[in-house]
Amino acid sequence: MALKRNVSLASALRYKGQGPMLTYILHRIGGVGMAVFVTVHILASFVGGKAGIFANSIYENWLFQIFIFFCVLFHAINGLRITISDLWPKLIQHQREAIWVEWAVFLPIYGIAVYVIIRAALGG
Amino acid sequence: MQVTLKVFRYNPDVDKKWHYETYNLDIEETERILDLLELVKGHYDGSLSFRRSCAHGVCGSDAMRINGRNMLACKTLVRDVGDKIAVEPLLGLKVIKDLIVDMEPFFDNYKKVLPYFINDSPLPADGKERLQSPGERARFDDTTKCILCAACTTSCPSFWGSDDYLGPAALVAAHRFIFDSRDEAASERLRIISETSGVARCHTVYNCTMACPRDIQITRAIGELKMATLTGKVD
Amino acid sequence: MTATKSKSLPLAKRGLNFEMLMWIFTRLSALAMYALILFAIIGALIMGARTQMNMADVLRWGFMPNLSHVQNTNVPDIAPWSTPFWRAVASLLLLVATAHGVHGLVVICDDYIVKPRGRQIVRLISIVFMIAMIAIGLYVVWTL
Amino acid sequence: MANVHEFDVVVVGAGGSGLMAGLYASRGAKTAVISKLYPTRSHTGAAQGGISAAFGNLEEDKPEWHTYDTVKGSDYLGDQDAIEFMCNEAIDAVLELEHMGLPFDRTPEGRILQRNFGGHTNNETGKPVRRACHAADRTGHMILQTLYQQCLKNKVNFFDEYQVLDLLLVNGKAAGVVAVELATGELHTFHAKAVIFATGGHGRIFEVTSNAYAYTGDGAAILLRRGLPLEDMEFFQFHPTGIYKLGILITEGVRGEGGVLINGKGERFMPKYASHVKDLASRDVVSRAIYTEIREGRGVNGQNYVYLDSRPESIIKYAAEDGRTNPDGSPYTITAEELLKKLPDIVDFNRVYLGIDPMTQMMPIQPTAHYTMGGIPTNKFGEVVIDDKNTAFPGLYAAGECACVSVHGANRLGTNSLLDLVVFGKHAGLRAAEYAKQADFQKLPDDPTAEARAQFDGLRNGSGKENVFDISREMKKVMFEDVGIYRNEKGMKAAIEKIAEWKERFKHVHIADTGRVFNTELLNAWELGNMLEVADVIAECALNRKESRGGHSREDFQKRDDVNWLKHTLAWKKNGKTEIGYKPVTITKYQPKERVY
Ligand SMILES: Cc1cc2nc3c(=O)[nH]c(=O)nc-3n(C[C@H](O)[C@H](O)[C@H](O)COP(=O)(O)OP(=O)(O)OC[C@H]3O[C@@H](n4cnc5c(N)ncnc54)[C@H](O)[C@@H]3O)c2cc1C
Ligand code: HEM
Ligand code: SF4
Ligand code: F3S
Ligand code: FES
Repeated sequence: MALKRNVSLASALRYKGQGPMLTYILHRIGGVGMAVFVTVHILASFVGGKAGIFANSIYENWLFQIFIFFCVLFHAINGLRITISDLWPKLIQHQREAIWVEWAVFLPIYGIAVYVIIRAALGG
Repeated sequence: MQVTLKVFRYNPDVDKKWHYETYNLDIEETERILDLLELVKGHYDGSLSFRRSCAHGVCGSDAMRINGRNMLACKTLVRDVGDKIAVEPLLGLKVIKDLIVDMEPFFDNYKKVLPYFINDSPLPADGKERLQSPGERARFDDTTKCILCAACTTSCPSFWGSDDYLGPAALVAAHRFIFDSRDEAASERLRIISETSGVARCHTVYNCTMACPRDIQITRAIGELKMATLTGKVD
Repeated sequence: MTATKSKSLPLAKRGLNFEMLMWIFTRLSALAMYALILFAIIGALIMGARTQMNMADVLRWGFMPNLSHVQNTNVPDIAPWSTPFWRAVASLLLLVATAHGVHGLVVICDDYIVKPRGRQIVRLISIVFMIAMIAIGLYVVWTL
Repeated sequence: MANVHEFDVVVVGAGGSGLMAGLYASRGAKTAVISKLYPTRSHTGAAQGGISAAFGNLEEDKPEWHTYDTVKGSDYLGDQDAIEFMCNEAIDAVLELEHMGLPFDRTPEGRILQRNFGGHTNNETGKPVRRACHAADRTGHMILQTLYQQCLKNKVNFFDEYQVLDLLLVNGKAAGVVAVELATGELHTFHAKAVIFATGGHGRIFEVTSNAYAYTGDGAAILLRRGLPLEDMEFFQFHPTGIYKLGILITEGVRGEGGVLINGKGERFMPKYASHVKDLASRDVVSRAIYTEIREGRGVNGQNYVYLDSRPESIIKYAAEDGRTNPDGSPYTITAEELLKKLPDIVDFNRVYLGIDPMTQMMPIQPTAHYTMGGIPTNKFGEVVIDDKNTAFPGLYAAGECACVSVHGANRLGTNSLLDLVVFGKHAGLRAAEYAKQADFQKLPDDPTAEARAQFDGLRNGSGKENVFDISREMKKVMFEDVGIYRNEKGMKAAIEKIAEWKERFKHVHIADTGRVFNTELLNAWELGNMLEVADVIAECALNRKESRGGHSREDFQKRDDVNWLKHTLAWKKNGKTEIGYKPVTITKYQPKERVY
């Protein structure tokens, strides 16, 4: 009897892929995160009332803001990288550099945003 | 030099569950991981099983996870990985015994992309070779190097998800023929690889490219295939 | 030896299918979203957001140029923000983003759900879901 | 009976020769190809340099020259009818590969590109000629892949990872084979009208070798056990350029592109040994030259290796010295970039295994056990022959490295093996299918797997004191030293005694693994048994041949002796003893003469 082929989440995450594997995971988290957020947001605006207020209180939570801003920003920047290299496959040979650039763009923006959010949270 | 070698063990004839076995070995840093496995098999436990043949990275038998990454045991030296070495079977294929996995789904996927030269037109009048310029030959050189070791496919998260994804190795084979100026079945292959199980399932994770012991630019090849399915340009 | 001739297969022969159309749609919609968001942000800045809104508010508007996203700001006159033009831009963004996002979820499901039947169900659910979201979204955009 | 399969033709081995045979046999008969490795893992994939055919795409060349070079390369031991046949078929054979899609490198005109290789010359000028068709330094890989792909296209039946253990002979005819399915450990009987052996060589009996772990001489040993003879087993080729200690091959193509051998004193030494073609002399000559240098103390740092220099500036320097030119007559030059394109894998091997860059550093090399010239005697149609009159054994065929046609005689020229696979693989396949059409199935013995099972049981039931790994290591060492490049009576006698001793110890090996699934320990032990069998025959035949010829060089009989030894050796195993007989060499056009390069 052979062992099943199933790859557990733990062993999948233990695989030592490099930069691009990490960005792929984060991109996926970001995409799903946004999809869920957008859905809830639209529904909340639609329903209004108590549910709407409850939903809004979630958005205003600073932890949630840090998370959703991560989703949006990372997904957008990484999505742009993917789009560019997909439309011009020749650029794929520069993927290492592309990942560096991506982080170089993402980190400062995200860092400032987190700082602002936390400051607002502490201040408010 | 002293190394510890941790090996994934599973013998279906006696074990219910898999486990790790650790061996302390005294070896040279220029030895291959394959040499260590041979040493363990020879002197510590003869039942340790793994595939190997050529011992220099050209037959594709011994792809496995070494310190968490797919590599060929015969093309990885101790000095490349350090003195703590963990060896595990490939992910996403059934483990039959120890480091041996069931390769059938891998080869089945390979066979799906019509991985053979197709040209039913008459041969050149002189009966000689079909002409091909060095440039045309170079176009698909990279993907002719594949030794079907499965290091790429089993490093791909999409394949881990489900083995109906053709996987990078099969796509590499498709690339090798689609971009061969002499081949005439590019359209059939493009149709096959644009199914749900095909190129659309590649999320440019690059694990394949980084695992490939033949240094094939797999992600790039898949990228070219994606564009070819859309534009129909195959040169 | 003659120079390499360029080779292109006609559409009918290679049978371009839904999967790859959606693949390219995902990329193009990504670019479109960038364009729309940028457009909305520039619009906001022209409409005077520089002095009356903070960065977060501008971004919020950018990601969805919808009236509700400016209501809590210091903009004195919200009329220019709720013209049919901006409602149309918002609708476009909504359409593109929902299609992109829902298809993205389908792609993720495809990675784990393999049986043709399962995939059919996923597609069915997502189409229903997408239509519902678009309908609700449009209602919100045009009535608020 | 469980696990009995019926096929008209069964091919054992899925390397270049087995696949070619399978492809052709399956066109006329129901065929199965059985292999202990996945077909694409076969050692044909390791072949680097090229496959020869006298196309003359770059300069004048003709099949007659190819024939003569091969005869001369074989040190006149090759059968000239077969050699002529092969060299004439070469052009069509290589074209057929091209038509199957094999991606050869190309000339600017779009034709197949060719390069120089040792021993291949223009017979009029004596200069090296570009005859080796190649795809970078991966020619064998491309051949193996292409043939496997064509087999898939033609829906050939494969039994992958089935190891053949025994050959069934009934009423003096082939009746099938017995194989173990590695994944389950079950024995299967393949009932067949015709059986083709294409199991490759047995270089793993030597310590330093370019050969795969799978090269354990299974085919040869199985036939030997069944009472059939082997031919010319004393002739084993040592390739001059293997990576020091590891034995990994550095193709002759490196020298074909202009690389030269350098000894510990920094001198190029090949001109001393082969004044015409120098570094491109045939392999036995070059290997002996390297060993002579080493023995006379001119190895690098007093060690037993020398350098292969492929740095572009050296290549250009020595090419100018030799007056080497491009086809258009201009002086020969090469850049690092071009070299990298032509020899990418060689560069890679050096980087991975030695950590050096052959564009700026010299490669440490040493001769490495490489190719089995001898083997299962066949005629040029791949039919196994069993005596000095070339009587064919009905239904039994062999092709590729395990066979001895003999086109390679006492020494094989580089690139001729791949050619051998394609040409004789094809004919063996055709013949077998033809035979199967008119032949009947032989009735299987009552218990066809008995013999194979007995061998396994024997291994499992010994006293369990001995270690397979140790015996095998000792064998490799002794064989490499005493039955290697240089041989003498004393060394070989000692080796034979040791082999007998190991065989005794082998009866008591320890098999820890009691399982059925992928019991690689048991199979490795079984393979060691084959290697011991083959090593024994090699040593006996080598001791018996009292002359030096091609790959067989004796210190105590340094001259070639055409009067007494211009004949093939045949060796049988009878009651555990090696019996030796002879077979005449077929000589048609070329009378033996002294061999100078
Ligand atoms: C490193 C290297 C480089 C070379 N370069 C060149 C070159 O440039 N030019 C050239 O002409 N020649 C070259 N050669 C020689 C040539 O490649 C080989 O002689 C040739 O490939 C042998 O092919 P084959 O078909 O006989 O055997 P292989 O390709 O080795 O196939 C043997 C097959 O038999 C199967 N098998 C073995 N035993 C069993 C069993 N018991 N049961 C079932 N199956 C079994 C194996 O699985 C395998 O499929 C080179 C050889 C080496 C080692
Ligand atoms: C500027 C904005 C955006 C860009 C540039 C962008 C880009 C991309 C790209 C290129 C992909 C394909 C990834 C792949 O195939 O591997 C993708 C996937 C996805 N996107 Fe977006 N996207 C954007 C906005 C959104 C929004 C607003 C949502 C949610 C509603 C979303 C949800 C998703 C989802 C769920 C996926 C699938 C993730 C996966 O396959 O791993 N995206 N995005
Ligand atoms: S593409 Fe590379 S990693 Fe994948 S099977 Fe081929 S050689 Fe192995
Ligand atoms: S790892 Fe997988 S997702 Fe694509 S880039 Fe490689 S096939
Ligand atoms: S043993 Fe052949 S690739 Fe490692």
